[in-house]
Amino acid sequence: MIADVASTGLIVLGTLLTLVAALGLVRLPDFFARGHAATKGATLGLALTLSGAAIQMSDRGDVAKLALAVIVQFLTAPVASHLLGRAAHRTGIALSDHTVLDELVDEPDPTFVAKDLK
Amino acid sequence: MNVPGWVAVACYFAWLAMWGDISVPNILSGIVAVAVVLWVSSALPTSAVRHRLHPVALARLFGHFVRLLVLSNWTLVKTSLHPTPTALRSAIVAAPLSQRSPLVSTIVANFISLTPGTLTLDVRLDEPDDPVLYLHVLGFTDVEAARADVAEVERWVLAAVTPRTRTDIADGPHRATVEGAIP
Amino acid sequence: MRMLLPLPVAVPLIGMAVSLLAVRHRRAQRAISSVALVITLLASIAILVNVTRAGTAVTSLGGWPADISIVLVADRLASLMLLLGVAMTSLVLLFAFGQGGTDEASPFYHPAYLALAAGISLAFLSGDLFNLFVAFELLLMASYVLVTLEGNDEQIRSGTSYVVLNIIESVLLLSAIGLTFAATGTVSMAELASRLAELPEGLRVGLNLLLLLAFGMKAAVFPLFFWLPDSYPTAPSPVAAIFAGLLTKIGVYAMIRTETLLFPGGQQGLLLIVAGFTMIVGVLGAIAQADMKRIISFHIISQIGYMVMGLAIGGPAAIAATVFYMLHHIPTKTSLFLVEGIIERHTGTSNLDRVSGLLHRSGPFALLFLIPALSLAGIPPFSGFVGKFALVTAGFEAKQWAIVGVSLLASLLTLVSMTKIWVGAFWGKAEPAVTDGEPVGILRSNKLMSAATIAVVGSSVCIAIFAGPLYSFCESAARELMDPSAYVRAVFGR
Amino acid sequence: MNVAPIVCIAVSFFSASLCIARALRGPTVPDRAIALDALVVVLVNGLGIMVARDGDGLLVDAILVIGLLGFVATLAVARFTESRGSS
Amino acid sequence: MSLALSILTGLLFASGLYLMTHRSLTRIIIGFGLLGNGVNLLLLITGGPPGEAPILGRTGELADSVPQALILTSIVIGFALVSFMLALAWRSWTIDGSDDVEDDVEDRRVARAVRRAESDRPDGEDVESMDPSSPQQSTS
Amino acid sequence: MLTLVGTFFVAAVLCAATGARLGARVFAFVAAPMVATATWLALESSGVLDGSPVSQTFDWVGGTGGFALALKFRLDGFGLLMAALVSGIGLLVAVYSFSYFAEPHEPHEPHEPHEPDGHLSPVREVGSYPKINLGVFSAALVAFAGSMLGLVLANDIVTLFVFWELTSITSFFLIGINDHDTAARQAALRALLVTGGGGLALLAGLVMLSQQAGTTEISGILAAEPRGTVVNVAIVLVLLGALTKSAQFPFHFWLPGAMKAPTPVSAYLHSATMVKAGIVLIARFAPAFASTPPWRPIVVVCGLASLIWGGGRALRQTDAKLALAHGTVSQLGLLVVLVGVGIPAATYAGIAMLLAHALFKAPLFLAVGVIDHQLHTREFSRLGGLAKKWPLLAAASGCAALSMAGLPPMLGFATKEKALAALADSDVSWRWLVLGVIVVGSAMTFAYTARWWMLIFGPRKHEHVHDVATGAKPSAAFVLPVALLGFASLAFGLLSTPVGNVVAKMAVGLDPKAAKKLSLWAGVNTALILTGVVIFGGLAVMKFIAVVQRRRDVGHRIGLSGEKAFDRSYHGVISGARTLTGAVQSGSLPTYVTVTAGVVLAALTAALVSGMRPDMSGVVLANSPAQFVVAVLAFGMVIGAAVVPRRFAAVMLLGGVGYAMAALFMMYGAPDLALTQLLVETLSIVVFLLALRDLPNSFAAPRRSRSKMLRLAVCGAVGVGVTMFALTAGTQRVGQSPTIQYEQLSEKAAGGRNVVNVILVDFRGTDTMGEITVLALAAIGVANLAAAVRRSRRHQMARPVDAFNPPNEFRRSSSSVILDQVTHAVFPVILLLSLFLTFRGHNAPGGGFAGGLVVGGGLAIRYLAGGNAALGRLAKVPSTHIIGFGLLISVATALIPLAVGNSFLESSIYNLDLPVLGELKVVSAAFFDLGVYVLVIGVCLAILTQLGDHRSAPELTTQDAS
Ligand code: NA
Ligand code: NA
Repeated sequence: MIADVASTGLIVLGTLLTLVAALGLVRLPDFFARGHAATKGATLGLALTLSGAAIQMSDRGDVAKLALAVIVQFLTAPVASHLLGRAAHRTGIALSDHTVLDELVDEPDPTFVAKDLK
Repeated sequence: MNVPGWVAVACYFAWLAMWGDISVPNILSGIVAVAVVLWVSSALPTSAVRHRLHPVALARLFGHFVRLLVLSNWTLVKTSLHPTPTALRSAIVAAPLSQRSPLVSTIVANFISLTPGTLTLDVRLDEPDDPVLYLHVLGFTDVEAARADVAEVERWVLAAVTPRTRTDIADGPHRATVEGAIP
Repeated sequence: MRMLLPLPVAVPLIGMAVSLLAVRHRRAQRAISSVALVITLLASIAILVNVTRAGTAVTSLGGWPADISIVLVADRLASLMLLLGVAMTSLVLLFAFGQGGTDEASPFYHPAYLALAAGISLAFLSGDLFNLFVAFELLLMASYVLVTLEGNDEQIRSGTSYVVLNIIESVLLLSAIGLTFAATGTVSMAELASRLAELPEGLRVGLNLLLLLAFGMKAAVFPLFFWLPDSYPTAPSPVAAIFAGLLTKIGVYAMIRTETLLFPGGQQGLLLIVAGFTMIVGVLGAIAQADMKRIISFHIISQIGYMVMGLAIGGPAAIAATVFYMLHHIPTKTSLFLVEGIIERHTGTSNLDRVSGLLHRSGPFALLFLIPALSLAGIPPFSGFVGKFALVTAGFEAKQWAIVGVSLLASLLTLVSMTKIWVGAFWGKAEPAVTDGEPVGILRSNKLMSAATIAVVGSSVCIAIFAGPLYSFCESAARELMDPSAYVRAVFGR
Repeated sequence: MNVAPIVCIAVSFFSASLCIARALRGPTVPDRAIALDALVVVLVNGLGIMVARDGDGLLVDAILVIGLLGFVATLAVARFTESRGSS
Repeated sequence: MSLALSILTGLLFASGLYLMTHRSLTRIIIGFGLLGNGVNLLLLITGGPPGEAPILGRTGELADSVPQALILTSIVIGFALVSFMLALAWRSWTIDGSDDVEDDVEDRRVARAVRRAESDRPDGEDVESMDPSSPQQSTS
Repeated sequence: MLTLVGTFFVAAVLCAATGARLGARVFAFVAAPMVATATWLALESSGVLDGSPVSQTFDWVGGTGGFALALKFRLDGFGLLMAALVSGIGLLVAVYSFSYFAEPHEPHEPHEPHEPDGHLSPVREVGSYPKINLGVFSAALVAFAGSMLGLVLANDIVTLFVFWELTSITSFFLIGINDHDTAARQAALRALLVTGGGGLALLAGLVMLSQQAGTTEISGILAAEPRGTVVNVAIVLVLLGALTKSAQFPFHFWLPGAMKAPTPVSAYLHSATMVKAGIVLIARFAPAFASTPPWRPIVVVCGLASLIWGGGRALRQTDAKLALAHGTVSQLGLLVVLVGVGIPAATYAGIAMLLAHALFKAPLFLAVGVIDHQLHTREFSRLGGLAKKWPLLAAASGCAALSMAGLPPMLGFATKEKALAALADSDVSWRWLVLGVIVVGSAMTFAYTARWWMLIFGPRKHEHVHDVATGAKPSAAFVLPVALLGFASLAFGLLSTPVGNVVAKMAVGLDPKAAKKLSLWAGVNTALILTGVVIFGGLAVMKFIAVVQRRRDVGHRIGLSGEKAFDRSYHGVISGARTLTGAVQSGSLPTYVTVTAGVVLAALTAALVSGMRPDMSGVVLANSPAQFVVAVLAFGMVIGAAVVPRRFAAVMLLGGVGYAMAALFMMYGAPDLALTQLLVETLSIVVFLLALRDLPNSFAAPRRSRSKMLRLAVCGAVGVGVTMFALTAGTQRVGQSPTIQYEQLSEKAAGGRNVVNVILVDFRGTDTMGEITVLALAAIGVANLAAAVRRSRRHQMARPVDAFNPPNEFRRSSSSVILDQVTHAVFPVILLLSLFLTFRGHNAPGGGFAGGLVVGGGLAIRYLAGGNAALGRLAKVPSTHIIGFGLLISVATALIPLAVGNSFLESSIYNLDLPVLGELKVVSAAFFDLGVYVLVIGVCLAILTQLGDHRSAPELTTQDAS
């Protein structure tokens, strides 16, 4: 019973966090800000939901697989945002008006021409 | 096989975990499967840098991680639901690193991405430049604070995962092939 | 037969696998292809002999009961087509060896060719509608690789059209099969024979039309033939030859199965119209061309019209005529493409404006063109005459005056376009001039190519000579086709 | 107890539609890519809810597979966007 | 039968086919991707009602396993076709810097010959040109 | 008889084979079968003439199912006459040809460049004929003779048609034998198409007649005398065949053109034999069918028109051979009227005249050939005075000419008398009109014959004629055939009574009432008076010939009209074909796809019209709310993918649709599908981006948007139709799916709990075998195209090659430390998972496909991390070997059961009781799945390495074409 409650709580929390991530995706002003939302919210949200699910599982293998899935999510989510962010920066995607500082200098490339990236 | 032993052990447990029970066929097939997997993986290029793990420091690192992850999500909830100009104030900061170990830097980078208000954009370890981590800061206040955050995380990680080869600024990973060459 | 029936499918696939392992050794690949096809050929002969002696042969794959597994069914039509298909594939391979360039252009010629052979065999033998789809995909995918074998500008452009249109055809076929399963709960053709009849009229018509549409596209009937004349001419000659001889006939074969087994007599009126337009539009297309490959490519369409005509007329006589027409058309058409391949190799072009006077280079070679050309035009005493005469007779018997008139007109127009090739390429001053020294006899310059071509032309001639026994075989095949219950009995043993 | 999963799934659908909205709106390739990445996460989240509801291990494999490979698409977009930007 | 999925199937067919009527090979391939999904969905929804996964030992009404097997085959074949067509598009791009499918050269020649004949020879009584080997017939 | 006909074709093969070596001696092979035939005819003649025909049947296609083809021959009196003509004249022509082609005229430059020829130039170059290919020529000639023999002996519609068409074909080669001559080629083509087309009409007519009569035997058809509308149509068709073959107005135009052929051909085919085929047919059919409505009007009008037109044209010719050719048209017209009118006496006269015509026309042609051969001209203006120079030739020609003009004591006279008398004595009402025309025609015949002989042999009119002086005297052997035939006209004329009796026995074969008599002197009767009128008229024509010739050449214009009409229709067909083909085969893929979609729409509409209606009681809005929501989301993404004008965006939206599909599969109870779909979709996105990475992001603006609405409408309608169809088919199932049996058998008999997987590797394993082969083919297709790209790169290093910049080859900074590290961590897990899924698949979702695709995903990650370099040694393994190995495992697993007497793909379950492991169940189908796993890995590796980083991709080609 406690397990059920804990499980449900975790799942509800996780689902709400993914909702927050999705909201951030829509509401935040530039790509990088959205990246924050997608990476952090989605990762923790998923971790919580899967943990909630793991509580419900009777099969040890399933629990192990869910745990593995959470670990993998922690490993891969930041990679995705890192690569997308770097690509976005390199291809000259506009930063929001709230941006006050940009210390990242992409390597000078004389042939660089930003293609249409939309 | 150019694979650290703990990787093999991890793989073996992963195999058993997938099947979900520890039976004789699974135990035996696990040996074969892990051998095959590591053999195939060893056909791929791997890093030459070896590391030593410190369990206690690892646990502490994990604690920091969970704490900051929850915190970061709380910040995110606030920002997403109520995006004020202050919360949206952004910057891209170059934070210097103190070592060139790819593994350590990766852990730092992922940590940074999941902690409040920061997102790793790039890590550059190549010589001759100094190693540096670029991060995007949401809810930006000042540059030094951001750099300090990165330095702190790097300290935690280095305590848990120590490169066995010299990977400091003076000596890059590409030359570091001799084990235990830390001065 | 349990042993024999899977071999024409499995042996080329084994060959393909080994050929892929030998991808860097062309001679080994040649040996593998030869061995695989010879074994396949022997198996096909054995199957035909068995079927002729003991009637329809069936094996259910996997050893499961026939109603839940895929069955291979060799009735007379299937085993005849199988043997023809494998024989042509083998002879054309010989031609390709002689021509050289084709398997030198890509190490994937042999694997793809063997896959094509397996697909063709499976398409003829399969007694399962979905498996037939898989067979189609198999041979189509192999054909995609083969039409773009050299990857040059021309092949890519025409290959793209070919691929796109055939993919649409595949989607249609799969949809039709899916809907058939939805309506009947089975994809076994024997099972379908009874279940489809229970369906309400509208649904049955819809399924019938969709299947005919998909197979008709494969067979290149009007108005779905666009892909053919644009793609075959750019393919390497040995590839084009096997496509021309076989692939469209597989579509016709499937149409025959649809109209005899699944929906007996389903859409004859429609098919009659389609047949007429296919004949005329195809042959007019041929007349409009200035390139030999394109002329004979358009002829394929026109001749498909004849086969559809027999199917549309229906009844044992017309079906027998169609089967015989297919039997005649496969080697005859193949040989024309092979002849064209020799011309192209010898002169470097297939354009009628640039080639002429071949008769003066080699009389026997001219004969190699003339026999299949006249045969396709329905000139006696060649095999095409027998086929056309049988169709015309059946048409008259069924009082289908219009289609007979159209078919005779198409015949005359075929003669027009064949004489166009003859006059353009074989008569006149020998051009282009042979550049390197002595004018070598066309046939002597490449013995392997010539031998293959002669063998194919020879088989076409043999069909005329042995038209008697062959035709009675076709009549037996047609009688089998007209009796779907026999098919069902053979499959289920009840 | 039965309400929670249904509500969660409904919320997940709302999240998914938000992701799809971003994917449709863009405006840049990375924007769409991150939206798609998030969509995959929402999908896995939904699977997690279903797993918990049914106590059924059938979907766990799918979760692991998507977890391992779901970011491949994002990865690919990122790499190719970068390569195009710098030609 | 699910009406929503039936309509989605129709939409996949319509949009897939529509994209395939374009010149750009990329669009064609995307169209085929949609069409392929449409066929798979068609097979799924018409093949039987939803149910439990057809794995023995599970409770409840199992879904029909046959359409699933057929769809699985179809998915894999679709992947094969998409891969090959993408390679075609790539090759096409390396030839002329575009993935557009150009009109067939010979077909255009025939069509041009018609137009030229109409303008050149108002009253075609040219006995010579009955001979196919004469240059009159050439359509270059 | 078949053997006899066959010998001609054997001779043809010999001729073709040896013609080049033997030269003119090859005509021995032509002569041999003629001699054989003549001998055989002589042996058979007495019996046949006594009224017992010889028959022979050879079954070609047996008649078990109703359809039969037989070669049936019958030698009756009429056949005897025709066969005698074919072989007799053939023999003489062969002898003649030997001299014609061999004698003095060796080509100056043997087989060297062929100068453009001057059509019918007044003076030809010496030796232009000897350049022709004697092998082909003699082969065609003897093959023609055999065909003609078969034709005249045919007693079956098939037999008749076979030889009918063969004579057309062989004639085509003979007319076009001088194929460097454009005019000759055209003439050959015209002749072939006119007679060949007529042949097809004949075929249709004959088949219709035979079906009405219930027999294919000609004698049977004639005996049955069927009547009715079908028969009337058939008769028109048959006559069309006959009149085209016999060059009757309005199809006469091919015959003068056929004079492009060497003279022996003109003499043999185009006067004595082939053109008589139509006469033969009309003669055979007239007794039975002359009373049908269409017969007489057609036969009489065409015959008389030809008679007059031919005569008029002959008078105007300046070329001796053409004059004869036009004369042939004219005389054939008369023959058509006589044998076709259906009056026994006229039939008799016609047959006699047929003999007479063969006897006088052939020598006249041959004589022209001699002159042409010796003097290199046939122009009247350059000839004259040859009577003194070559008196034998002049005398023989004179006899033939007299016969042609219908003067006594020649056979021509007797037969013409008989003809006039037959018509005059008949009781048909329009006989005088016909007779009048015949008289006019005969007068013209008289005139042109006289003119012909006088201009050649008579006194010279032009003093500048020097050619005559230079010509060498023809050899005796050369003139012999002319003389024999010419004097035969005289001899037969003198012996006209006995000859007439023989002819009577021959005519009985056609019509028992046609047994009449022939004589030089039948007393003063109408016919004799008419002959007088003819002679007088002829002289008058000669008198005023100059006047006639000065007038506008109406005949020429009329005559040309047929040719023009033919050429016009030929051009019409060609340009029509081009217009049609240009419109239908537009070459535009969008058009093709739209048309195809239109046809699909038509099919769906037809189904709806014939009552396809869904049973809406079984339809719900959605199976679950979740399904509905996913469907709506997918809907949005589909629309997005279809309209978004950017490549990457479209690809990503397509991916989104794919994921939605996976979700739908999952909800529907298809976890295997969902898993596979997810993996495939993921890999597809990678492949999409790999292939399209260099293409501009925006699609090019559509070139023409006029058709956009149409295309949208058609495709949209198809979508609606598919929805309707799905609802109908999905709600009206009539049978049961075998899934129930599968569920029962899956674990018990096949050893697996995952029914879908068991179906894939066992129940329907053949599908899977085909499908993995398709996958393998796709991979090698990709590799093949990649090799083509590499080849072209190496050759032309221009744009867009320079612009090409694969992701892993640019600056080092593009590599990512983070990605590298994560990849290292994740990859082994991916491999383990793949093995797990593969082996677990028989019992739970997974299997070889899913496993292999998981590895593919892992490889993609590694590839994306660092290109082929990151694949390390794996990228060096030829992926084709992996594919081949996988395929080998699968197919071998399927084949092995055959060796132990089981079925293909039959799987076995081994329950092993091993010491440590305990009880272990091994299903042989697992090996099949293992093969699938290996193959799929190879395919993914191939696509990644070949499509991705093509510069460092392993070279799979044995050698690159350079
Ligand atoms: Na030419
Ligand atoms: Na292109």
